[in-house]
Amino acid sequence: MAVSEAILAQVMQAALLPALAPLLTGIVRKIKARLQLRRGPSIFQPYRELARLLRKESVLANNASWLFETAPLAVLAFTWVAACLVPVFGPELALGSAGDLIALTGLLASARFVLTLAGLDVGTSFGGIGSSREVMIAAVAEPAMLMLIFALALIAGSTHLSAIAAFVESPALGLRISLGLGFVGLIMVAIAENGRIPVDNPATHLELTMVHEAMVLEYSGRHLALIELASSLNLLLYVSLIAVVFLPFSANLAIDGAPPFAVVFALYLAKVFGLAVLLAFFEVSIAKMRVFRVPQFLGAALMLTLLAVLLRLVSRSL
Amino acid sequence: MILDAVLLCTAALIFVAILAAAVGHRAPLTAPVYAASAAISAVALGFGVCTLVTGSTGALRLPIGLPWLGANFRIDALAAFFLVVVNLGGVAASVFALGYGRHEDHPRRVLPFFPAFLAGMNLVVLADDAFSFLFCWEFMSLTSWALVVSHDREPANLRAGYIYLLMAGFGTLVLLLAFGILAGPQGAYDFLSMRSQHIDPAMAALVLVLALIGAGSKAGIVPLHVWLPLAHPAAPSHVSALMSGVMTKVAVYAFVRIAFDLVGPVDWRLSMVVIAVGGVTAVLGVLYALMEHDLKRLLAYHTVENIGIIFVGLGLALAFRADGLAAAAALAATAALFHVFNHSLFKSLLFFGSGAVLSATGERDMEKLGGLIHRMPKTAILFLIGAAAISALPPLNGFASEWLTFQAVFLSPQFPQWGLRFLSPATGALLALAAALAAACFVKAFGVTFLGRARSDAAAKANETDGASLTAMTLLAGLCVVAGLFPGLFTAALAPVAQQLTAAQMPTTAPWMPLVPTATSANSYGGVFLLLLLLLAGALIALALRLFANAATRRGPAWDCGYPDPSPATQYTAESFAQPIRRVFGTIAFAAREDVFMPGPGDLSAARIHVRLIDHVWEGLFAPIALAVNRIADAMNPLQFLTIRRYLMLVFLSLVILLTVLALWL
Amino acid sequence: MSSLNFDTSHLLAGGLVLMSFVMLYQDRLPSLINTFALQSAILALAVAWQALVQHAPHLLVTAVIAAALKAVVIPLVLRYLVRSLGIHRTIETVAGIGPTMLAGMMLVALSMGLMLRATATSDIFAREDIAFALSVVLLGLLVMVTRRNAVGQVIGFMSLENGLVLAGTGAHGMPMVVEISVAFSILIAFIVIGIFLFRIRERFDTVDVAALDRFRGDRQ
Amino acid sequence: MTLPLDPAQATVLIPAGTAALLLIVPFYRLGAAINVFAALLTLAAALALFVVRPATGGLLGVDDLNIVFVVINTLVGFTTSIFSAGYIAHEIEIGRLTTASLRFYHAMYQFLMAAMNLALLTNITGLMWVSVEFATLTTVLMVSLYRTREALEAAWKYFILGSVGIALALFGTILVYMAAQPVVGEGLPAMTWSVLVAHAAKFDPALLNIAFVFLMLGYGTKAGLVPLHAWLPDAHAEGPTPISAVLSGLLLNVAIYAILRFKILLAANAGAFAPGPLLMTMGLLSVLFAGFMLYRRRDIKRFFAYSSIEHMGIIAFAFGLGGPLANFAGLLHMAMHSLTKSGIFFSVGHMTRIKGSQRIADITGLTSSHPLLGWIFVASVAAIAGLPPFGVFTSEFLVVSSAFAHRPLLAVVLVVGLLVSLGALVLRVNSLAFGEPTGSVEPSRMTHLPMLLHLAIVLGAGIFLPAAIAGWFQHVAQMLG
Repeated sequence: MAVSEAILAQVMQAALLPALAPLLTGIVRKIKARLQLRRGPSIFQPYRELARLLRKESVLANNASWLFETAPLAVLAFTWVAACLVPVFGPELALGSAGDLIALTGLLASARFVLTLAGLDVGTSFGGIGSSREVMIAAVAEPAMLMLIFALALIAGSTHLSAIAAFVESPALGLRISLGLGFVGLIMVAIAENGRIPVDNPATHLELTMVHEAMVLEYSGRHLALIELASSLNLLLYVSLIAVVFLPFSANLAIDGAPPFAVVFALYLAKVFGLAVLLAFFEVSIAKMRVFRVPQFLGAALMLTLLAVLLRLVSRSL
Repeated sequence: MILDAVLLCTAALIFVAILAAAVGHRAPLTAPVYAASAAISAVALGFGVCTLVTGSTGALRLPIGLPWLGANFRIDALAAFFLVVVNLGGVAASVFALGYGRHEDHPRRVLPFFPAFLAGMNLVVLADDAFSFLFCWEFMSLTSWALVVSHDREPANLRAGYIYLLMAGFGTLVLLLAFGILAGPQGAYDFLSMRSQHIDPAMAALVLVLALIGAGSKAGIVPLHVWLPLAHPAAPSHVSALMSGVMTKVAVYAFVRIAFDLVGPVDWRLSMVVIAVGGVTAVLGVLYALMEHDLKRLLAYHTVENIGIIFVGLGLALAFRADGLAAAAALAATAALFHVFNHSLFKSLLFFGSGAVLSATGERDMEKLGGLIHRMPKTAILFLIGAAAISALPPLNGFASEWLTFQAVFLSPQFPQWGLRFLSPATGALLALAAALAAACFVKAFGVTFLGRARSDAAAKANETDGASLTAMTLLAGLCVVAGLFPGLFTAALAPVAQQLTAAQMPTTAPWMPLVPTATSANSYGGVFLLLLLLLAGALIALALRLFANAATRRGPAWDCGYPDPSPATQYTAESFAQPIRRVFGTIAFAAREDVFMPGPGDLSAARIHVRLIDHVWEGLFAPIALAVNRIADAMNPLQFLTIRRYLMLVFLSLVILLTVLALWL
Repeated sequence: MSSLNFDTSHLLAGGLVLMSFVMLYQDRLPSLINTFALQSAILALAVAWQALVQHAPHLLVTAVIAAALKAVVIPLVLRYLVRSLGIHRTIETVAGIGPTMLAGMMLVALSMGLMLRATATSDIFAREDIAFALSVVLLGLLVMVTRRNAVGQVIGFMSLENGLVLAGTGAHGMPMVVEISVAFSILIAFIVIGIFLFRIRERFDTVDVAALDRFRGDRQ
Repeated sequence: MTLPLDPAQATVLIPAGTAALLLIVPFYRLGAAINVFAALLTLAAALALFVVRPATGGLLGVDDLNIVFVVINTLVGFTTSIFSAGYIAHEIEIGRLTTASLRFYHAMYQFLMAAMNLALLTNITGLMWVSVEFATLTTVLMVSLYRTREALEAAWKYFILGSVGIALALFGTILVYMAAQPVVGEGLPAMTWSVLVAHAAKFDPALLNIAFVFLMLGYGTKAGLVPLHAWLPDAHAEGPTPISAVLSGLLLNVAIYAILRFKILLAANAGAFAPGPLLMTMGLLSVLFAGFMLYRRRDIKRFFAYSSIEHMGIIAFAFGLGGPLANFAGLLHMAMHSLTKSGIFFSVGHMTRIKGSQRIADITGLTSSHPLLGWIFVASVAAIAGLPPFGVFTSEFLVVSSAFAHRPLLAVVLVVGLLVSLGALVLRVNSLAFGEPTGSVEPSRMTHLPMLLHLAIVLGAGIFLPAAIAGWFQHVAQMLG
């Protein structure tokens, strides 16, 4: 693909992902509602909420520091840049060389770092609960994520998303048990990192259960809007990550050389929708677990990914 | 030429020390001494940098020390790099101390030893024979010990100094044994002949293990780390920064010098030992740090974690080198050394920050701090940079070096040996765990210390620290950012070192271009790109807000789900912040137990929670030794109080026994 | 002639060893002192004989010292001490007489076995003398470590020294024997004075742990 | 140049004459002054040995081995005499001593010097034995100087054990003569070092072996090697501090020196057994034993006495190990130890007189109350613990590293011993030099010069070892085999 197209793809993606993110959230909510035999709000409800929040004035606690004020912007920025690194529209990306999967994980970690600090800034007990639980979950989730990256790197021979995407699209890839394990592991990590059921419930404000919501409890107005956008963007990021790495079908409909952009885009939307349905099913069919069972949940993810790595090593050395 | 100049610098430092000791009681020398140390270290730093750049080497033999051996000094790429690390830390610490040292109430206990300590570290890096090396090594330990016990009125510091000096002596003797093997029966103590002679693999293995133990005991690898969290905080903060940020690196230098330079090729199995030790050290170190609520001890424990990361890198380098994978070895070695540099930056920065907090509030206990971001904004932001860097967050330097280490781990499929193939990914997982926990640890450190509401009057009344301290911290913070944005610059500077250690080097790119681990790899990381993207994104978001959002902001009481509580005691403390992680990991690592006392209905007494942690290393390794020594001492003591006749009996018996031996032997 | 020389010196040296055994046998102070005096007298004879045989007149000085000081003066002084300090007449021995004698036998066997083989090359007089001397030395030590009584130990030491003098004179033409024996006599004089000076009554090993608590300053 | 008497004789005769003189000098201040002056003269004579080395032969002989130790001996004798002047003056003030006993003390001091110098310089085995015996007698008298029950107790213990040791040494000396006599003929030559070493190869090895056992135990008792050490701690603890300094610094050296002399004989004789194992065993025993005994000591002088035992052990181990490196290290360690340890006893003297107690528990926080004294003490203990930049580090470095090259296991044992004693030393330094000062804080009126001098020399030797001294040591190391 020519450089110009790469840049184009990059810009398109940078613009489209934040625009689509609330939609995904809305879709998931809608499907969940339907599965629970409710009509549920329209899939565009998240956009309305964002608009409402932006209209409102923002209330800050008296002792909130500059860090508390700037945190939402930083979080969104980190998430956005991370999202830009996922090659959703074909393997080539202009910014590909800026960072690989590890950098992506690092950027998300930075976002979390800032957010957890913000949770502690006002000095309320809820912020503390949220932050401490969040870092605990991250402490288990990140190794799993890294093991997954490692498995992918072993298969594709690179930690670079473009390279991985290119490799999984190439016919050279046969059926790999490691990939299957990695797929499950990534889903579990994604659930944890986005605070979905069973790890966390984005729709509750019940003290004992909430993690993410407790951190952002003190936010309001435009700040809250940014954070909401960031979290839905985070969800979209993981979904498209799964889509790119594990659902590589775009290559098959390559008519001549590269598939036309529209087709790729439609295909991408289809994948995302499918995954949204999957997520909704999963969430309605399972109950939230106690906070201190989360490490076991993620530990299982870590084990799966580690197993993927080891099997990969074996199969390579055979 | 350069070597002579650097040696002159150390001589000047020693002279300053003597001067401070000689006339210290007449005039307050705080400012002059630290200014002089800063200047001299700056000069030495310059020489180190230009040696590293020009790649020149030099050797020198002074007619002191052992007459037939002399004191050999040599500067090569490796030495030059560590010279840079040492003197950079020296400059920063001296500048910081220009301000911080004024709060010292017994300056005469600190001033003479500080320059001597700097000189000692410089000399260790330059020494080129076993005698001078250990001489300077132990001199370094001795001076730092004097600094550790400088506040000798607190018994805790004395205990810390006691354990520290014992461990230092232990390490020195172990290294001495290693050098004894290397030197051989003829006592060829100079490194040159050590390199040239080839010892058999078994002996080489023994040397490597001894080096790991000896140097590791000073660097603080588990389980030899026990002295470190005691000694580092006991010293004045600028010295803590030097000990934690720089002296541990000198220990790393010792290991590198022996393992890569002197013993020659070593078996890959040994590299597995190094890697495993490094991984365990990393995770345990950060777990220890998470359990701490004394700010300086937390930092000291966290040094253990970074040492672990460094040793993982070094172990990988050894393994790759043993298997003849030069490029990969170069990558691993560069990663480790780059992390050495980075850690010396942000660990010094963080210790300076804790020192600033300490001098502003008189508190090291985080549970009595809080809200300092309002009182000490500059210190807060500098400390935040350090915290983010040490938590390996892009686009700062900690992430760059950990990224390289991970890249080295990802090359492990190239290993022909099964053990290494399985060990490396597992270690990678350990490193990831350590990184995540480190982030948690510094969210706690920064959040509890600087955010929230003040937990004590001292914290509420704290004032921003002085200019000199801020200058030093700003210098280091700036370097952290630069090293994060342009890692290529530093990996390029490390190329000669990697060449010397592994006979290969990383592909060098233009400093602003993304970093590429190996020539064949497609991976890359461009810190500066990421920063630009972040700035762009931030600007766009800010613009969007300006255009579409309601800019009005109202201040009010915290909402806190409708039940705001004015008392600072309701905030999350350091203990409680670490509680989930303690629940998850502590039960294995520390046999952590929480005893909760909940008063019954109608009982008005307060509920209590009592947390008990067990340091398995101390309980399992060091306490028994101390116990054994005491037992033996008790058992032997009666021999002091025998009767003369019994003593005569001893003489008589030994005579008879010896004669009998002779009679049978003749 | 030489056989006569040899037999005589052999006889005298053997006499010394015999006396040492008698000392081991003694369990009362006065008789112990007498035995020592007798041993010293025999020593004087042996030294004198050596002086005759080796044509070394200076050895006579040693002989005279031995005879005068150790055979006469010191025994008298010791008697006086025993009386004036009211020291018990009986001697506490660590082990019984029987085992001590047995140990003595072993020591003699040891020294003979050692010396006679070691000095196979040197001349016959020296061999005999040195072997006997060693046994006397060892027996003297044995007396020292088996007697709990101060005077008993002192006498053990002095008989040890008799053995040394015998060895010194036995070694042909050894210079400075006189000086050495004088120096040694001073040493012994000191010891005897020491008993008196330091008021050491029953034994000089009353050092028990309880006492240390009081004054050794190293236990409290 | 023709002197009335050559430096060697002067080194022996000056103190001997002074001793006689001092016996009749009534005023203790004058006595002290004469004492210092004579010691200075002796030192000058000893230093003159560097310039004019008298021909070996006759009663006295100077060679590379003893020249250094004579100089150290006279030097420490000189500094100690300075120290003892101030110390004794104070003892008079508080009435622990009478002027009469002082007269005696000074005379004995010089007499002791004469005896030790003779022991070092003489060329005759018998004469060496006589002088060692007289040294023993004098020190016994000086240990019992205070007439307290403890002092008498210690003196008596020292006396009895010392006498037995002396006796054994004499027997060994006679045996050596008997071994030599068939080869070099009767008379004085068979007792002369130079002759003995020349003909040692032809001696009867069996006799030499037995002789060495006796000499080892005899002089080893004087050197305080375990298990012959019993007299040493108490003698150090109960005598006057200057005498403790002389005992630790000099007399132990003389004993080791005697053993070395005979070791050279054995080394020169092919048939004789190697004394190495014996020396190493006793050495390691001493190191370990002393190391553990240090922990329970409450009396500061007894504490450092045990540390002396430990260092004698290190020295014995080094010589037992043999080889040029280890022997060199042993010789260096002897020199360094005597300087450092006597310096430590000086500072201990300062402390005990300031605090009026010898108990470690009664002395704390010296660096706060008496900075100069305190830091000198800390530095001296660092030196004795074998930390750079002091000379002991050099010797311990050589001992351990060469030991590990030859006998790894023994080296490990030695390292353990060193660590154990290091632990004890640091523990005590912590309580003595740091923390809150207790007790009297009056400034010390005695001079710090002797301590500083010793420390300076040890420091200098640690950094720069003059080639000449190193050369002598290396030559002797060769002879020691």
